[in-house]
This record gives sequence, structure tokens and C-alpha cells, in this order.
Amino acid sequence: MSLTVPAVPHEPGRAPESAAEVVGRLEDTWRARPGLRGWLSSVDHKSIGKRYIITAFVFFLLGGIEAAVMRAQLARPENGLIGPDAYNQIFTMHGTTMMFLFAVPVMDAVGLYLVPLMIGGRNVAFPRLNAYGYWVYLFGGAFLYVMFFLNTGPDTGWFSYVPLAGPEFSPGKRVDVWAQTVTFTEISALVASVELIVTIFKTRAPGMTLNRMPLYVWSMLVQSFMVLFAMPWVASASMFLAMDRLVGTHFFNPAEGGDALLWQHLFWFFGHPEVYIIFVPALGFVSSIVATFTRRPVFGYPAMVLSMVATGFLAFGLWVHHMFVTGIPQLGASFFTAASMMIAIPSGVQIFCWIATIWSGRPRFAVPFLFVLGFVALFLIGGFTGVMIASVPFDTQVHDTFFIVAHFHYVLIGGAVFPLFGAFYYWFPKVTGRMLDERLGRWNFWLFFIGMNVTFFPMHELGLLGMPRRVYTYLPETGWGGLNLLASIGAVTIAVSVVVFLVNVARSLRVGEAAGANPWGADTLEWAATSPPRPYNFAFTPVVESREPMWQHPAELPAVEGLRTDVREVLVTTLLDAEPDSRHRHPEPTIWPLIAAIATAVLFITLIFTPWGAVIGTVLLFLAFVGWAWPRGKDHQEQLMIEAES
Amino acid sequence: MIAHPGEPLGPHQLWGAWSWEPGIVLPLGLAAGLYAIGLRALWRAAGPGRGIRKRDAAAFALGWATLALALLSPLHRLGEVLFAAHMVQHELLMALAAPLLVLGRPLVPFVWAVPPGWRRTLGRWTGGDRFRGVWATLTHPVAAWSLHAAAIWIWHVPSLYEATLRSEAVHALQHASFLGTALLFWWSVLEGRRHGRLGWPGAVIALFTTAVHTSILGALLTFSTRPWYPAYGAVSAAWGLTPLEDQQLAGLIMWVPGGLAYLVAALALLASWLAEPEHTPRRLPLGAVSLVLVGTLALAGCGRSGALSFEEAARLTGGGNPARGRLAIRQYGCGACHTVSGVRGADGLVGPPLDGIGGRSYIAGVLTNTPQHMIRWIVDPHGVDSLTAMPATGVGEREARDIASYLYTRR
Amino acid sequence: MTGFRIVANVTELPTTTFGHRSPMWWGTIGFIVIEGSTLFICAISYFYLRRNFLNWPPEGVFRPALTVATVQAALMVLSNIPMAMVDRAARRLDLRAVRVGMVVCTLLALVMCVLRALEFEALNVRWDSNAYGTVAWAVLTAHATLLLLETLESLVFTALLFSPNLEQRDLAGASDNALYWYFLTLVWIPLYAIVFLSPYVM
Amino acid sequence: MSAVLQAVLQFPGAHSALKPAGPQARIAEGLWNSMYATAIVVFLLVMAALLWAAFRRRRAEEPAPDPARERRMRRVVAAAVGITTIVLFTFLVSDISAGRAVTATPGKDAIQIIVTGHQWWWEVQYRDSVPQRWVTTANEIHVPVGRQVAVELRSTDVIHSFWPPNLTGKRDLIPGNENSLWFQADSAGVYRAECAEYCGHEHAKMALLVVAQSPDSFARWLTQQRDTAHTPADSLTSRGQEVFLSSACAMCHSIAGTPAGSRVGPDLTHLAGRATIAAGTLPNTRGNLAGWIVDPQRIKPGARMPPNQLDPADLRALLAYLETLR
Repeated sequence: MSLTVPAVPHEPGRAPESAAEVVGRLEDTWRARPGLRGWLSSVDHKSIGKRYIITAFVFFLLGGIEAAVMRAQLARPENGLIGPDAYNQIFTMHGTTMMFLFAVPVMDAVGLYLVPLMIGGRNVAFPRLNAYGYWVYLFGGAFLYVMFFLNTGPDTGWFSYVPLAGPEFSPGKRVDVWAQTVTFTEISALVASVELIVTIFKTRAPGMTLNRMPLYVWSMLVQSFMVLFAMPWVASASMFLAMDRLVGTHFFNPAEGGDALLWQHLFWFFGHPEVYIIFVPALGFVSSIVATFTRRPVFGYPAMVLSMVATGFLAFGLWVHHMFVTGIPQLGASFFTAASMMIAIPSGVQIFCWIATIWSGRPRFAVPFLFVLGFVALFLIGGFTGVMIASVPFDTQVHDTFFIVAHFHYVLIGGAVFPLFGAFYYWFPKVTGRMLDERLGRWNFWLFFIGMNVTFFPMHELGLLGMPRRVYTYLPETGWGGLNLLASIGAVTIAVSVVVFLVNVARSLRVGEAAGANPWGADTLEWAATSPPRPYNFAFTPVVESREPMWQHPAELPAVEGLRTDVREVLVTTLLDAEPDSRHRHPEPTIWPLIAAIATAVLFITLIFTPWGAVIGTVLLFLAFVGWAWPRGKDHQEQLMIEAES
Repeated sequence: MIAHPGEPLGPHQLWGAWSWEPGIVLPLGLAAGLYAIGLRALWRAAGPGRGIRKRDAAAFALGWATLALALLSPLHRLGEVLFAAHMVQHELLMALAAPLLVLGRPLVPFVWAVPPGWRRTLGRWTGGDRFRGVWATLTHPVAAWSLHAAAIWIWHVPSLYEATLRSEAVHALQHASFLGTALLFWWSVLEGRRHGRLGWPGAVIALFTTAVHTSILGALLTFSTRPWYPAYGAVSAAWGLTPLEDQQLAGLIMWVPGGLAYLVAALALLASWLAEPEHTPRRLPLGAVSLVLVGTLALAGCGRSGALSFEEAARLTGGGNPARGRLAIRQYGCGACHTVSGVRGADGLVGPPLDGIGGRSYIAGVLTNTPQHMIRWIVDPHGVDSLTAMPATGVGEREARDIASYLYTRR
Repeated sequence: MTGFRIVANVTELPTTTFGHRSPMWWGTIGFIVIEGSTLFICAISYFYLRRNFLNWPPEGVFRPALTVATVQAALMVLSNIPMAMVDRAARRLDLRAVRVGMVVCTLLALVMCVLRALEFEALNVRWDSNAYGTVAWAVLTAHATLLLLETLESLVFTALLFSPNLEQRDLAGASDNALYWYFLTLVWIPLYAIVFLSPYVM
Repeated sequence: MSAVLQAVLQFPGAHSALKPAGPQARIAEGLWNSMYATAIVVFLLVMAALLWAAFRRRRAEEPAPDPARERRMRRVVAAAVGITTIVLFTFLVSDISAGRAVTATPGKDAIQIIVTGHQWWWEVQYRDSVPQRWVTTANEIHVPVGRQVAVELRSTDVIHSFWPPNLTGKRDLIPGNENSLWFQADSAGVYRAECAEYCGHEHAKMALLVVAQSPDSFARWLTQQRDTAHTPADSLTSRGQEVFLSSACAMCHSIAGTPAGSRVGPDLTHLAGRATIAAGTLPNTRGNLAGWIVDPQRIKPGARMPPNQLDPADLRALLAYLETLR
């Protein structure tokens, strides 16, 4: 890294620090601890982010395998590959995995990796909490899969409607496993959202006012707020469900005045924003990629920000359109339809702004950009069907059919997974220091794009022809066989494309072309760090003077000096204008978050088997947090200060 | 307010059912009159569109009209027989009239509407610690939010709501608390952000959370399987609705259009904030860093485009020090009457707000806006305009220069 | 490769900040939002389940007893006074006052925990009797969980104040703890009204 | 009944939202057609714009941030958003008018049916002011053509959803919440309805037939259904009845006119008159019935009906008896 230090010291009377000296001391102070214990104690957002992304991707593969098994079973009518018991577990696992263990975590994971770099910071605001969130997520996912392989996988759908999921109709531990897994992943998602909000609010580089923030950071800010307000609903609902099952409460038991629809309201109040929690970060990916590959800033920055915020807002008003067939008041239908259709407007604004950006830019058709073009096509289709099912008379026909399956796979795969793959190709060089192969990337893209359409487009028609969701088999006379076979062939194509991706990654890690700091000539701050970034990200905290700092100062970023280098220290700035405000201590690596996560896991898992689990787990958790919070007293400067005061 | 005289309203009587209650008409008329008189006085003194912008006045007029529509028109009588109509009335009060009235910044014209002598007394009184303490507490974002939420939820408790249908006084109290807490809420959201209490992110979150909790109350009403307020049941049939449908409609009105009002407000706030130009790269306000070094608070908004940088302001005023000026504004209590961003406690409404004063043509409606005039005006207001309400505060020439330089940095 | 050009120095910035200047304060706000939502959801469920009953509480169930709960509510409101004193003492870095105040508040929290146990009894219904009992218990339990956690946290924090390893910036924690305390005790007032008073008016 | 059987065996189209046979389904189909056409047009336009924006030929030197061009683009984007809003508004208006037509309340002379969902079959009841004239059947609804049918939807266990796509959209059956819908068949035929809400193990095999017939034949059918079962006329069938009453069958099923009165499983009084068994899973033939009685778990794993190890002779007698239950 080349550093330019002013010949005359900024502050008269203080000896100038040589850049090499600063870097040397930072390397010492921020070095990761060696060995397994060091690995388990890491609080670096980059190593945790990488673990998070890889774990989420493993769950993506597991969920994909489950999807493949389902497609194999449905490839022809009355297929005997797996029976209803296995099928019901598998479709539940697929949904639960993709929603709770892949889609939300992977978006958080990428955010936790990128956001501090993009805003010129050294780490997230609460690094230990970040580690804790990851471990809890890992344990939750691992718990679900261990139980699944023990034939105790949940089998009531990722939505676990009561009374089917209640104590009477689902005895045994299967649904308890689901409820606790959800609680685990809620904790990690909530922790990540607090983490990201405070990181974005308080640790931006000086000068990065909120309206100079990259659109991706905006998207993560909106997403984090949505998580903050949405996740408590499903966490409460799953807690209510667990209580109904474990201690005999009556939240959802109609016989004692409970209510089956209460579950649906609570679940969908979370469940609808959930879709946008997955989708909004993808909008951020798309904006980043579009700007870089058209070599101009995204057109209409304020409009883009406003539409993301509007999407976030509106997402909380639409949950009822998941309940159109439960017998909602007829008066309400047109209100709900209007509210549901309205959310198409901000989406439209964004698509038009991107098209305008591309039109007025000079596009380079690298793989990330291809994924963006594919995203627009697929997301449009998903959006159209979304508007259609906002209409109550039409929705009563296609609700709970394969039409809906098609719709939300277009929205989630087209709208979120395609941008995510684009993001993988785009930021892979930053994370690993090596480029992914373009030729394999094109194969990856086209196979995925074609496979996606072959799999899911026919499902629209299947739904209209009357095929309900979540059926493990169907009769030959229904005439659904041909389209199902086609869909299964498409699924194979998608699987091949994912294998191509894995090959590409494996190959690049070994023999990939070295990337350099800014291989794409991009505009945001993460490209000012080395690839891969050092543990402290930037030797000096950069100062931002525009929305495109790297285009404004391609050779030399303005920066501030003066953070301590003998201990880990970060700069805290003001919320709106990002003016330097204080210096904060960054925690040392520590094993306590892992211990606290283990205690959390003990609490939730034993609770399934005995109410005493609550007592045991709470005591363990308390001890873990005491260990976490207890000051280690390493910094004499700080201790001297308090002695001077008292 | 006479809520329920005689027979329940039938559909055929609707258009004749205007309510001319003196208890409503008089305050409404008084508010309009005061605003008009004060606005005339203010604009005559400061120039049209100064102090209160034309769109502020338009917002007030619109808010006033909404208020009149809600309280005087047949809607009011209809609210006695249909819950849904009553809900429309409440939403008009809380989600439309209240924000518009706040945007109209009525306190400024109201103060200008009274004779100068009274104005001074009023200024002294409102400048007092006790009044300011109460006002600061009531308009504290958390307090205003909670009061408004409490008013909305508590009044929907069946026994209380039904009491409004029986007693005029309770009904008046309900409307007063809806409107009053709504005004506080919107003040903390729309005005509070100028005073550093609640930045726009806080305002957006306050609006979002209010949208959510009112939507949920609406949803509870919509999805209930029995009417909460049986008192409506007797007459709603005449209007073609069952009591339950009436309640569902009311819930939906609170939920969807009501919720959208908050959404629109939040987006508008955000849009106005984002619209601040970002064409020219702005330098990091290093002046702020040096101020932080001496331990003062960071200067919100310093260096925003449209205003002068500290260096430029210092040059323009011939050596004024904006940082010292900021302290002087606080010391001399300018904030008791004027609103100045970046100065804690400077949120008075007696005199015109001083932000953006660099962009105005006249000072005090008398002097052209030059730094020299500004300094002269600050040092000796009565020497410039013997009738002015602005007191001579004992500011010296050097401090006045500092104050002027600070004011020119305000957007 | 991008280099850096130094334009400012931040050596003199403070390392201990309070309120919205401190990231921890924002973190506390985040958790208040999460936990506030959870309590709000319990309250919503209370109203939602009300629709399945003709009478509230349902026939055969006594209304909750008010004495203990009212004492508790009053105590919660009043406890804000010592907590506000701790908050102010922390901001002027007065370690002695913070220590005294935190001891007082921790004792108050323990008293509240005891009162909470009695409050469950005062509900006059079991959680598994009917949905009314379930949801009343849910509101009370959700708040009790937070109360218990806050009590434990206060205990640990008070102990920390007497630790030789204490650093100046740890005092900011007193201020964050106070913020959470304000939330926890003030949010109880509407919840108290819902669980204990509303059966008398609905 | 062979006509019914035939119709069932050729049911492509007997379960399709695109072949409406009733007023509500027709409205939904009309909405679909118009929305589908609009979506195609808009999709093509946006894709054309995107591809043109991406691949248009560019002059060698185009000024990057040209303020005049940015202003023009702003106008174009605003116009596009405006058009989007108008299209959405049109959808909304057509949706509301469609919604009104669909949800209009049924007339007073509509036939009243109560459908109760069970894991995993449908109980159907035609009520009457005289309880003796009530008709209870399973997995089959008979309705007269051209007359409104009001269906009350109930569930005793979990949530199910009633959905005859050719006739109307679906509506959930929720324990503790009463729901209802109405439909009308405009032409005679057999339509299939699946359970559309996931309801556990055998959600896939929970279908119901809606048989729309002329008013006369419907009236005949209803009268016939009011009869109790005939007393067995020969020794084989009376042996069959004995088997039925003495084996596990009678513990769950009822046959009017015999001591068997349990309501756990479907009412079998007129079993032989139904087109399918096991909730639309198998055509009601002798072989299928035998297989179903002996080993239901092979056909419908997880179903509540236990396997029955019957002596071959007993089984034959039982089948013969069941075939008399017309």
C-alpha cells in the first residue's frame, strides 16, 4: 500500500509518523490470534462475514438438494420415490432452510462483510455481538439438520399453521424443533440488524453524510430496520406456539378461546416484510453493480433511496394479502388490493432508474452485469404475478397453488438470488484477492437463467390447471405430468449451473488471476482497501467528499490520522453529517461470544425436553454474559483517567 | 359542542346537517383571524413571504379548512350514527389537519397579531424557564409520541368511546385530546427536527411506528367478530351497513388511508432532506473538528450548501468568529425569541427564525441585508426601528460581529 | 492502489461519550425497540383474543387483584428518580454517586422481582385455564423476563463499579443502563393498565 | 353412475381455473386474461427499453454527466412511473368491480350445504327443517345446474381449503371460525375440488367431486339419499352386513338403518352411489374397494383407516354388501 504523508506535520510540534510505521503497528495490534482458539475467538467482521456467507451457502446447497428431491418425486404422477412423511419433512425443510437459514442470513452476512468497508470503518459497531450472532445462527441451523437426519425434521411447512402445528395434531418434537430453530435465527438476524444500524449511524468515515452513503449501505440500513420491526413478530409467534405445545397455554386453541387466525396474523406480519428483507439488499447489489459496469453513478439517487424506504414502509401494511382466502371482511378487499398494488410503484421507479443509468452509461458486459440484466427480466415477471395476486378474485383461484410457487420463486430467485450471484462475482476479488473466471461465469449465468425459467414458468400454468402446493403426488388423470416433468428438467439445469459456480470458485481460489485493490474501477470505499483487506481495513480512516470517493480521488484519498495504534481504536462520527466525534475502544478477540452462544443453544434445546431447561439455560447464559462483560483492564491510560476523576 | 341533539341522523337529512356550535365556530374563527392579522403584521414588517413563507400560510389555510370540514360539516353529525364517519373525522383531525396546521407555524403570526406591548409580555412569559420546560417536555419526541399513542388507544376502549356518544363534554374532550396530542406529535416530527431534538431519521421512525400502531388498531377493529361499540348498532342499518361492517370500514379507514398519511409524510421529510444538492463535492467541515477539540458540541448542518462556510462568513463580517458567535447567541438569550439551528435551546417563536437570514433582502423590514446593517441592528435595534419588539440586549460590537458571522453560516 | 493524504488529526477527540454520541446508547435503543415490539405484540394478542369471549374475564374467572400490582406500578415510576440521578452522576463522571445510586437501584429491582412473583398470583387465573389466562400471563411473563434480565445486569454492573479494572468509559454504561431502565419501568404503566385495569372496563 | 365415472376418469379440465363453469370462476378468468395480456405488453416494452439501453450504439465520445440529458431522463423516468401508476389503477378498478360481482351474497333460494373438513376427507351435509330428512354423504357434492349453492365451511381438526376451480375460488375451513361461500354451476358436469391448504400427511389425497346435474336428476338424487340402507336381500349380502357390524368397520363408519352410527369416518349409507373412494383418490370399483379395505395404508399412507385382515370369504361378502348401498 502506498501512503502519502504530508511533508509538514498536520499538527506542529508532533513528529510525523511514517506510513510504514503506522502500518507496522496496526498489523501488530490488529493481528488475528493464532490456532483454533484464535479462530474461535475472532471478532473481525471479515472473518465472521466469510464464515457467515459460507455457512449460508452450505444451507443453500442443502435446501437445493431438498428441492431436487421434491422435483424428482413430482417428475411423474404417482411416483413412489418418497412417501408423504419424507416429502412433507423435505418441503418444510426446504422452505425453512431457504428463508431462515439462507436468504436472510446471507444478506446479513454480505452486509456484515461489506458495510464497514464501504463506509470506511474498521469493524462493525459491536464486534463481539457479531460473533455471537454468527454462532447462534450456526447452532440453530446445525440443530435443525441434526434433528432432520434423526427423522425429527419439522413437517408442517415453513409457516407452521396452527392447529396442524399445535400439540393435538403434531405430537412429538418435530414442530418444537422448527419453533426453536426459528428462535435461533431470529436472534442472529436481530443482532445483525442492531449491529448494522449502529455501524451505519455511528462509524461512517468523516464526511460521509447520510446522503453520500452508497445505495448498498442505504439498502442495508432499510433492511436492518425492517428486520428490527418484523422479526419480533415471528419470534413472539414461535414462542407462543412453543408454549402451547410445552406448557399447555391456549394462544391458538379455539376450544379455550384461543384463535387459529392469530397465528396467521402474527406470522404474516413478519412474513410479508420478510420477502422485502431479502429483496431490499439485492436492490443494493444491483445499484452497486450497475454503477460500476456502466461507469457512471446510478441515476436518481434520491428517488432510489426514497423508493427503498417506501418499500420498507409499505411492506408492513400488506400482510393480509396472504390471508385473502381465510374469510377476511369483504369490505376490506379493495383496500388491501390497493395497498398491495402500491408497492409496485417504488419497484418501478428503481427499474426505470437503472434502465436510465444503463442507457446513459457505457456498459461492460462482465458476469456481474449479466446477472443484473437477468434479474430485471425475472423480477419483472415475478412483479407482474405479484400485482395479479393482489387482486382478491384472482387470488382466490391461485392462492396455495403452483402459481404462487412460481410467483415467489421468480421474486426470490430472480429478485434476490440473481443479484446475489452477481454480487459474488463482483466482490469475490475483494474478499479473496482473486478473480472468478469469466467464461465459466457466463456458463453459470446462462444455465441458471434458462434452468430457472424452464423450472418455474410452467408452474404458473400448473397452478391455473388446479395443482395445489405441498402435494407429494398427483394422479395421472390430472394431466399435470408433462409440465411437472419439464419443471424437473429445469431443476437439473439449475443444479448444473450451481456446480459450475462451485467449480469456478474452487478453480479461482487455486489458480485465479490476482485481482489488485480495484479490479473493476469501482467508486466505493471498499475498493480502497487491499484485496483481501487487512484486519484493520484502512491504515488511515478515509475522508469522504462526494458520493463516489474512488472516482473523485482515484489515486489518493484524503484521510485523518490520530487514532491510537497501540490498542485497537475506531473513530465514531455523528449521525447525520459524519463529523468526527469520539474515539472508541474496539474489543480484543474473545471466546466469550462462543460460550454465550453455546449457553443459548443449551437453553433453547433443553427447553424442548423439560421446562427446567429454562432455568439451566438462563443460569449458563448469565454466567456467559458476566464473563463477556467483565473488564479485563488492559488499558492503563483509561484506568488512570478514572482514578484522576475519583 | 352539542353532539347529539334529538333524533339520530337519517340519510335524507345529511346535507342539511351542518353544526354551528359556538364552542367550535368561535375558536375556529379566532384562530383564522389571529393568523391573518399576525401574518399581515409580520409580512408588512419583514416583507411578504418572510418569516412565514407563502407555502406555510397555504398549509395553515388548508389545515384550517380541513379542521372546519371535520368539525362543522355534516360529517360531524354523521359521526354520531356511523362509526366509519366518525373515524374519517378523527383521521382528518389527526392525520391531515394537525400536520398542516403545524406546517403553518401558527405561533409566529399569533404572536405578531397582538399589540407590541402584549407581545413583549408574552415574550417574557413564554421565554420563562417554567413555560419553556413544560413545552420542551411536551414536545420531547418520546413524550409527544407516547401522548398521541395513548390518546388514540385509550379513547378506543369501549366504555370510554361510548361515553363520547352519550355526553357532549366527553365528546369534546375526545376531539380536543386527539387534535391536541396530534399537534404535539406533528410538531415534534416536523418542527422538532429543526431544533436538533429529532433528526429526520428519528422523525421517519416516529412516523413509521405511529403508522404501525394505528394500523394495528385499525386491523383489530377490522378483524373483530363483534362490534366494540354497540351504541352505534341502533342506527347504522339505516345507512345500509350492519354494525360489524360499519366497524370494519372504520378500521380499514384508520388502517390504510390513515397509515398512508404517515407514509407520505415520512417520504416527504426524507425527500426534502435528500434534495439538498450534492452536485459540488463538499469539503469536510474541519472547523467542526477543531470545535470538537475544545469540547463543544458538533455543529449540525455546518457547511451545508446555500450557507457560507465558517471562513467565508468570517471574511464577510470582517473578522467575526462564528464559533464564538454561536456561544454568544446562547449567552444573550437570543434563542428565547428566535429559532437558530445549531444552538441548543434556540427555538423561540416570538421573533422570526434566523436560519437562512443570509438569503433575505431586508433586516427588520427596514435595513438592507448587509453585514454592517446586521451588526448595527443587533447592537441597537431601537436605533433602527423605535417600534420594534426586539430589546437591546447589551450585545457589544465585537460579539455582534461574531453573531452575524454565525448566522450567515446558517442555511 | 490508493494512497492516503492526511487532512486532519483526531487525537484530541474524547474517548468517553454519553447519550446519542455513544454507539452503545444506539445499541440499547435497538434492543429497546426489539423488546418493546415483543411487549406490544403480547398486548395486541390480548386485544385480539378478547374477541373470542363474551365476557372479559370469562365467566367463572375472578378479576385480577389490584393492590400488589398498583404498588409495583408506583414503585416502577418512582424508581426513575434514583436512576436519573445515576444517569446524571455518570455524565459528570462522579464515580461515588454512581456506585451509591446503582446499589439503591439494584435493591429496588430485587424488590420489583419479588412483587412480580406476587403479581402472578394476583391475576387470579392460571395460564392453562383459558386464552384469557394465557394472554394475561404472557404479558406479565414477557415483562418479567426483561425485568429479571435487567436485575441481573444491574447486579453485574454494580459489581463492576467496584472492580479494580474499571475504566472511565465503563461509566457510559451507567447511562445506557439508565436508558433501558426508563424504558422497562415506563412501559409497564400501559401494560399494567391492560392486564390489571382493563378487565374492569372491557 | 357410469357417466360420472367416465367424467372422472377424463378429468383434465375438470379441475382448471381456465375452464370456468360458473359466474365467479368466469370473472376470475376474465381478470386473468386481461392482466396476462397487459403483463405481456408491459414486459416486452420494458425489456425492449432495457436491451436498447444496454446495446444501443454509442458514439465514441459521449459526455458522461450531461445535465441536459439527465433532465431529459428525469422526464422519461417520471413518465414511465406515471404510466405504471395508471396501469395499476386500471387493474384496481377492474379488480374492485370484479370483486363486487364475486362477493355478492347468494339469493334466498340457494341450496344450503354444510361441508366439514376432516383429515383427509370431506363430510357433506344437506340440511332440512326436519332432521330426519338430513342427508349426509362424503367427498361428493351434487348440485342442480343453474341454481346458487351456498356452502357453509367448517373444520373439526386443522385448516383445510375448499376449491373447485371451475366454479369458484377457494375458501379456508378454519376450526373455531365459520366461513362460507357460494357458487353456481352453469352446465352439467363433474368438477373436481382439491384441498388447497396444507393439512398434514395426506393433503395430496383429499379431493371432492362436484356433480352438477339437471334439477330433476338432482331432486331424484336427493330423495334417494334420504333413504336408509336396504336390508340385505340375500345370504351373501347379509353375511357382508354381519361382517361390517362385527368387524372394526362399524367403530368408525355409519350406515343409516343399521346399528352402525359412528361419525369418525365417512357415512357409508350410499357408498356404492359415489364415484370415488378415499376422497377422490380411486375410482369406486370392486377391486379398488377391496384393496382399500384390506390395506388403506398402501394407498394413502398415514390415513386414519387401519388395515383390516379379513378372511377372503368375509371380504367378498363385505364387498357384495357394500355394493348394495346405492
